[in-house]
Amino acid sequence: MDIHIPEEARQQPDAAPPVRLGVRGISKSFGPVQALRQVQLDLRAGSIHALMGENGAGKSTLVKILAGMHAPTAGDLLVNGQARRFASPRDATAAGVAVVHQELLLFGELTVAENIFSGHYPRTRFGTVDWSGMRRRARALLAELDCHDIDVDTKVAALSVALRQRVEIARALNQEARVLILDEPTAALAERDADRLLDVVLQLRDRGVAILYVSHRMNEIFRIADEMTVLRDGQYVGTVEARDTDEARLVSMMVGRSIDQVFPKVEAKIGRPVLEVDHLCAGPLVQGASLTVRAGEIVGLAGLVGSGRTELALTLFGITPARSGRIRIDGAEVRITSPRAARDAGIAYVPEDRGHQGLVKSMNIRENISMAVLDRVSPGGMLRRAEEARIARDGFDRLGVRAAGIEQVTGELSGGNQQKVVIAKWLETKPKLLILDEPTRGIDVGAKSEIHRLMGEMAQQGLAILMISSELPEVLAMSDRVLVVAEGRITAELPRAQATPEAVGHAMTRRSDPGTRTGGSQQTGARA
Amino acid sequence: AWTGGDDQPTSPLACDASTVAPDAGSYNGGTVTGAQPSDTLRVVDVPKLVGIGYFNATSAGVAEAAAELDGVEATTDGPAQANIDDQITLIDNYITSGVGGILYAANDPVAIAPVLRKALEAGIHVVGYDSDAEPDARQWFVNPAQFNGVAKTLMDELAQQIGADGSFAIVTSTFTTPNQARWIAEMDAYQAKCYPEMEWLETVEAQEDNILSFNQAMTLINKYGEDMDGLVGMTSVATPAAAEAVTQADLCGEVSVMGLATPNAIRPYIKSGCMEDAVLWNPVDMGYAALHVLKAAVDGTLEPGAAEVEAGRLGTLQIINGSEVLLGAPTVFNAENVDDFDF
Amino acid sequence: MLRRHTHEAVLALVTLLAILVLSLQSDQFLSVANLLNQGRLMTEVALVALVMTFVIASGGIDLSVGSIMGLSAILLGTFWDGFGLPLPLAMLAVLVVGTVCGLFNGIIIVHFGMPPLIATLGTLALYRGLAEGISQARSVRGWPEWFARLGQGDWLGLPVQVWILLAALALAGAILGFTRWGRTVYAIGASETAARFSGLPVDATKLAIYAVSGFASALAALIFVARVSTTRSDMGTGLELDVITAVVLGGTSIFGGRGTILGTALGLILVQVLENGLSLAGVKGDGTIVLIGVVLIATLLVSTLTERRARA
Amino acid sequence: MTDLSQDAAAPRTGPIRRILRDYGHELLVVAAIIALLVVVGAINPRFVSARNMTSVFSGNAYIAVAAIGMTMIIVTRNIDLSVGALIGVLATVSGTLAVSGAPIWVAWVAPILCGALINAVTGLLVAYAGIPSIVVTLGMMAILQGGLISVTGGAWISDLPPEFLLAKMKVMGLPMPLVWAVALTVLAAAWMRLTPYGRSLYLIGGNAEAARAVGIPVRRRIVEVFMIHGAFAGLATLLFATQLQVIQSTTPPNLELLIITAAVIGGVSILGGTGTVIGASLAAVLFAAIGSALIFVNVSAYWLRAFIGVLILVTVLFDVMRRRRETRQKGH
Ligand SMILES: Nc1ncnc2c1ncn2[C@@H]1O[C@H](COP(=O)(O)OP(=O)(O)OP(=O)(O)O)[C@@H](O)[C@H]1O
Ligand SMILES: Nc1ncnc2c1ncn2[C@@H]1O[C@H](COP(=O)(O)OP(=O)(O)OP(=O)(O)O)[C@@H](O)[C@H]1O
Ligand SMILES: [Mg+2]
Ligand SMILES: [Mg+2]
Repeated sequence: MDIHIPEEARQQPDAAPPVRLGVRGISKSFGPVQALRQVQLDLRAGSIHALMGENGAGKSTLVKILAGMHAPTAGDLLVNGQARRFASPRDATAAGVAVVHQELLLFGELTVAENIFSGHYPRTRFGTVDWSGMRRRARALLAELDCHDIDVDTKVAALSVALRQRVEIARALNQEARVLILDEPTAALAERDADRLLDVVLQLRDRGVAILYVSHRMNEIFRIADEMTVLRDGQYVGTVEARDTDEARLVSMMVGRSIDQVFPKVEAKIGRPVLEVDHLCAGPLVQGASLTVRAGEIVGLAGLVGSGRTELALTLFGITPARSGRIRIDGAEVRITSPRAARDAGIAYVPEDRGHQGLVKSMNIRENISMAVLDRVSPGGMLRRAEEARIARDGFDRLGVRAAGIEQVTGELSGGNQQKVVIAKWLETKPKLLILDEPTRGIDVGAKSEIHRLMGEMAQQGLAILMISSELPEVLAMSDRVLVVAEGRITAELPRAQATPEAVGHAMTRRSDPGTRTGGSQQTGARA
Repeated sequence: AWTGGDDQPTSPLACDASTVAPDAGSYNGGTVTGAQPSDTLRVVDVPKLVGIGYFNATSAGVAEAAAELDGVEATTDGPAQANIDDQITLIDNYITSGVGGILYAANDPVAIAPVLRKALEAGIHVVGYDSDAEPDARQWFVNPAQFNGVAKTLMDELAQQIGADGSFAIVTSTFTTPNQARWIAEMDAYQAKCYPEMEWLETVEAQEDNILSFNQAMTLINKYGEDMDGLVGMTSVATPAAAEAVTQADLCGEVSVMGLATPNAIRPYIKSGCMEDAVLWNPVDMGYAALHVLKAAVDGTLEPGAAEVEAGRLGTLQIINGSEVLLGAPTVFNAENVDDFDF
Repeated sequence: MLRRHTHEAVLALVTLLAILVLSLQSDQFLSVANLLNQGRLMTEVALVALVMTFVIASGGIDLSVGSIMGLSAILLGTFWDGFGLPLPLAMLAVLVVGTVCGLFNGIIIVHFGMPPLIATLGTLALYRGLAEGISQARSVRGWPEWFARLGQGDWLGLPVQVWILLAALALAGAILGFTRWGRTVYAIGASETAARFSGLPVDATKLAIYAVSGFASALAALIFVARVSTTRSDMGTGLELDVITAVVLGGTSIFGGRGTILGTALGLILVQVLENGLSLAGVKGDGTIVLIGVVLIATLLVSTLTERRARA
Repeated sequence: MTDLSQDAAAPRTGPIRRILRDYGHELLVVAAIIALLVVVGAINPRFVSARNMTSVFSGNAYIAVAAIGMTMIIVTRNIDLSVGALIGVLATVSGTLAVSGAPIWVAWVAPILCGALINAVTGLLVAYAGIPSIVVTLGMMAILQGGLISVTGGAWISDLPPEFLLAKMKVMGLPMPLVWAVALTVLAAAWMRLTPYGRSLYLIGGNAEAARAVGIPVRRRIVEVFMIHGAFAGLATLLFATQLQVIQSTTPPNLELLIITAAVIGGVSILGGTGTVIGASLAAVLFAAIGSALIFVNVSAYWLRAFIGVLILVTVLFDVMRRRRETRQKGH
């Protein structure tokens, strides 16, 4: 791999590894919000340090400080033992720090190759940008990441989230980093892809890179981390060695109490079919899907990234109306041509991209929760503020959103709380069918189990739930029935009892027929 | 072919030099009500737009007359672009501020009328110059030259240069500019009557923009080549630009340039021999006369029905068509006299 | 409240200050007659600016308003004088055409996905070109007395068009501030995708906004023709810049999602006060233009910095 | 990524597809110019005569040069409405110096420097005060336009020394404006394509936050781009103001719209992040060709603007469709 490895790191594999980057008493406030208080940790060469904490604990804020994007209000950074100030990301890069941010920072209109080398272009003899060299090296770098299906000349805007994630990682790897920081790099990845990324991270560790790894996925953390630091509400809680701790201890450090991590699935009475879909076709990725979801039932939709689950949901929700096929709600056929029509038919959709699709981030909680039922709170067109506030408060309380109040701007909320606002918004429409697309992506353990509990409650009240998730354990734990999607078709239907990881995993990768193979991978490789 | 003239009736003059004495007519201007006499007469001069040589010259004439007359203060303030609404708003504000007199050159004869009537009702004296408004919306109008007179002068000069069977094209400002449209209509009529063999190739628009005028003239030259004998500019911007185009195309002497222009702008081309002459009244005199007429109206020395008016160094000016003060015949600038003028 | 409306507060202060200073320069400035007259003069720009607030708050822009105004003026003449329609019918037809022009903008923006700035840059040229082509430089004059009153007369002591303006102001303020359509406009401006995913009628709302913008331009054309009693194909040239100046001065974010009718009204008043007051104080037109430019930048500077300080 | 693709070779875009994608818009404009030349040339051969071609290619050269700077501005997701007024001011500055007896090179360099300086103010207000560029430049437009008339009183500058008139000079038999426009376009295009600095403009326009994250000093660079744009406005002024013997103290109305339209028809996305200066220059040529062609084929000038409007809409529509197809082919 094209990564520069510091000489000393290789020479002393067994000695106490040197501290590459030290964090000493870092604090950061945004106006009245105190995001970090007196945080400290050490990143050592050849070691993986996990950073843990609930949503909004301040992990990304710390990452941004280490990246030079935010200036800390107080505290020091030590680079190889010397106190340094990162006035800009350039300083951080110069100090050998490379970062994969949580919110992908890519250039949609530019090619994959240029994205990977943006900011530090390879030069020709004349000092100009070496385009062909850049494309060659980009290809090599992606190959190192076991990522053979990205055309380095496509625009990043045409890639799926998972592939974009990979471009971002490739960019960080290419920077000859001594310190690599990854902020929830696997949040958008399916297990298989996440595994591959973890292998790469381990490889880098073995080559002496100091790594800071942020994730909500416990299994990953225990697989790779050497030590963990926990933050809670911006406070430094402590640092522990991986071999001295276990999940329960870590969770209680994070939330300040011990909780049941996986909410046991409650049994709900399964009733008549709410949604019946027959041979639905839309776009290239929904090719004759048929399925049924019943009242009180949670149906899990499993599949590889890019298999067409989201597209199926978007079709049911009217964003990409169906080309052919039939949709029935409560036995009556409906034509869904827009999200509005879907809502009126009783379908609610909690999208996977909450920042762009789920919320109007500059608006407050009240305005977001009432958004899908605006006509109800404005008979005759005039908004009834009191009614709106009442509805918003209901939803706010019911989902236990943690925020200053319903007037807080949603962009300021942590991921989990944002997700709750989106769910509250859609529950307000009193839907018959709730589609949840990656409902717990990037969400901390506490919030996750709360969302799982809510799903169980809603099912008990007779709601039909279709859940898309790339986290197999989540699918298996929550679903009454698992449907497996591959290349736009439902390839398997497994009742709860038969839905084992092996069975589902097998169905996910089963090839429908050899002819569609390359087509399928290309579709994943480049999509709007 | 559509030449860019307006569709109002024309009255071409005789082809020879015989002149008909213009008709004095009976007064058809408006009347001021409730004018307050005051020690100093504050006058605002509102040209079509500021920033072009022509209206700089009229404004200089106004200033000259103001210096000469006792108790008159005059300022020039006009829109940055020839925009009817800006001009109206400007005049409206001056009415409120209580000026004693308004001089204007209208961007649109009808659009400007309501605000001018309002001025008359507010006791403000109103005199137009260069481009008129509806007669009842002002007292007097200083007419630089009658439309048919300008048309005759231009066509006669042109015919003399390119021959009575020559062909020519015209560069004008816009087809909506009233004066230009009127001149073109009169030229068309006069040409049909006196030079039926001449060929009017086409008329193009070029705003009051000298680069555009230059480009349009160049394109006409390229399009017609040797088939075009003359280029006529209908604005003081277009004529020098046309001369420049002919110069750059190395066609001096082959394509004659004619038109309305200020002497300063065409001096280099007359000197280089690329242009023989251009026609214009003296805009300085026009501004000068306008303020004198206004002052006379204020002082009561110019009453409706008068046949002539005193205008300082210009002497006595004739009144025609009821309420128009005739500045005189247009001047032809050529190699002999071009150095005598500076505007 | 104040935190959410910093800009309006700053703007109100600037306006008051301007009024104070200018009233010291000229005694006619604060006279009732002058103020009413200013109301008359600002009506056309104001009508279009009210709707432009919706357009910009929804994240769009409409550069074609001036051209629609010109085309509407010309068509009024054509329908009435050329086709011999009764004037009320011709007026109605013009309002329909203006709305259709706006709707056309909306369609190419919504259904063909053209950026509003470019789409309306294109129709700016197109509609003006149609006005010029149809008019062939001819003006229609001689409007009946009752029609002229629309632009020049008074009703109950106020200029007729000021009544229309006040009604439009109340309506626009109520819709943007208190109805679900107003909320939809803000949501679209803040995040069109999220608005769509929330089941809001995004496309229909955008189409309606542009259509109403065309309607307002046509209405402004009727009033303008009545005021100046003639039609010209160059009517409304540069209107878009005056309108956008007032709207952004009023605090509407050019990126969408933010803006109030109150702000736009203050922006309109400030510009009009400056134009009129400075002129009365003896400042020439070009000096006034400079000052308006300075005030535009300075006001936004102060309000941006104030907000930034409040947040920090 | 998946088992499906592990062994598949990485998909590649062929060089021709790549050129079509990167320069598709420019090729479209070239095609439009050629089509126009062929059609109008067939109707009236004089249209394609050497002299008319010289006019077409050099008559709008100043717009091409100004559109280069405008393209850079738009690429960074900004806009400049004040460029027309700026050119007017710079022309007066340059002309005043030329007739005042200053050395000619001073009269030539001054507008370039002044343009950069004036735009530095705009850039500072945009980058550091955070006021949207459309608002700042709307204000600057008023200030420059009104200020110019206030200061000059509307007087024209005449009696320009002949050696000042750059646009009338020739280099190896070619008119200076043409040479400048081509040279500046090629230089600017190479700079934007081949230097990290040039690429940074695309990064800023594509995603300012990400650009900062990869170490680009975004604010400072925006000020610099405005200054570069101002310098190009100064260069455009030199071609614009030296074509004739006089300098008008007002700017042609709507010059800024013409320049922005050239940049847009040339393919720069108003949403930032894409577009090349070559397209903008070609679009300026296309305008000149259309203006000329209309006279040659006797289209009434009344319909000229309607025609340009349709042209803008059709070009952009074409572009929108092309982009849509491009992404759809890739699977959507
Ligand atoms: N630019 C900002 N302005 C104001 N507050 C901010 C800003 N960025 C972060 N915050 C606040 O700082 C706190 C920490 O946020 P941060 O993004 O670091 O959380 P996190 O630990 O990364 O959470 P998650 O697991 O959801 O990613 C939150 O309360 C957030 O609202
Ligand atoms: N028609 C559409 N409109 C808007 N966004 C879309 C549309 N189709 C897909 N997307 C978005 O594009 C991205 C494509 O990602 P992709 O579908 O490959 O990954 P995924 O969602 O993890 O996989 P899956 O399709 O199996 O759910 C998703 O984020 C999806 O929200
Ligand atoms: Mg985070
Ligand atoms: Mg998905």
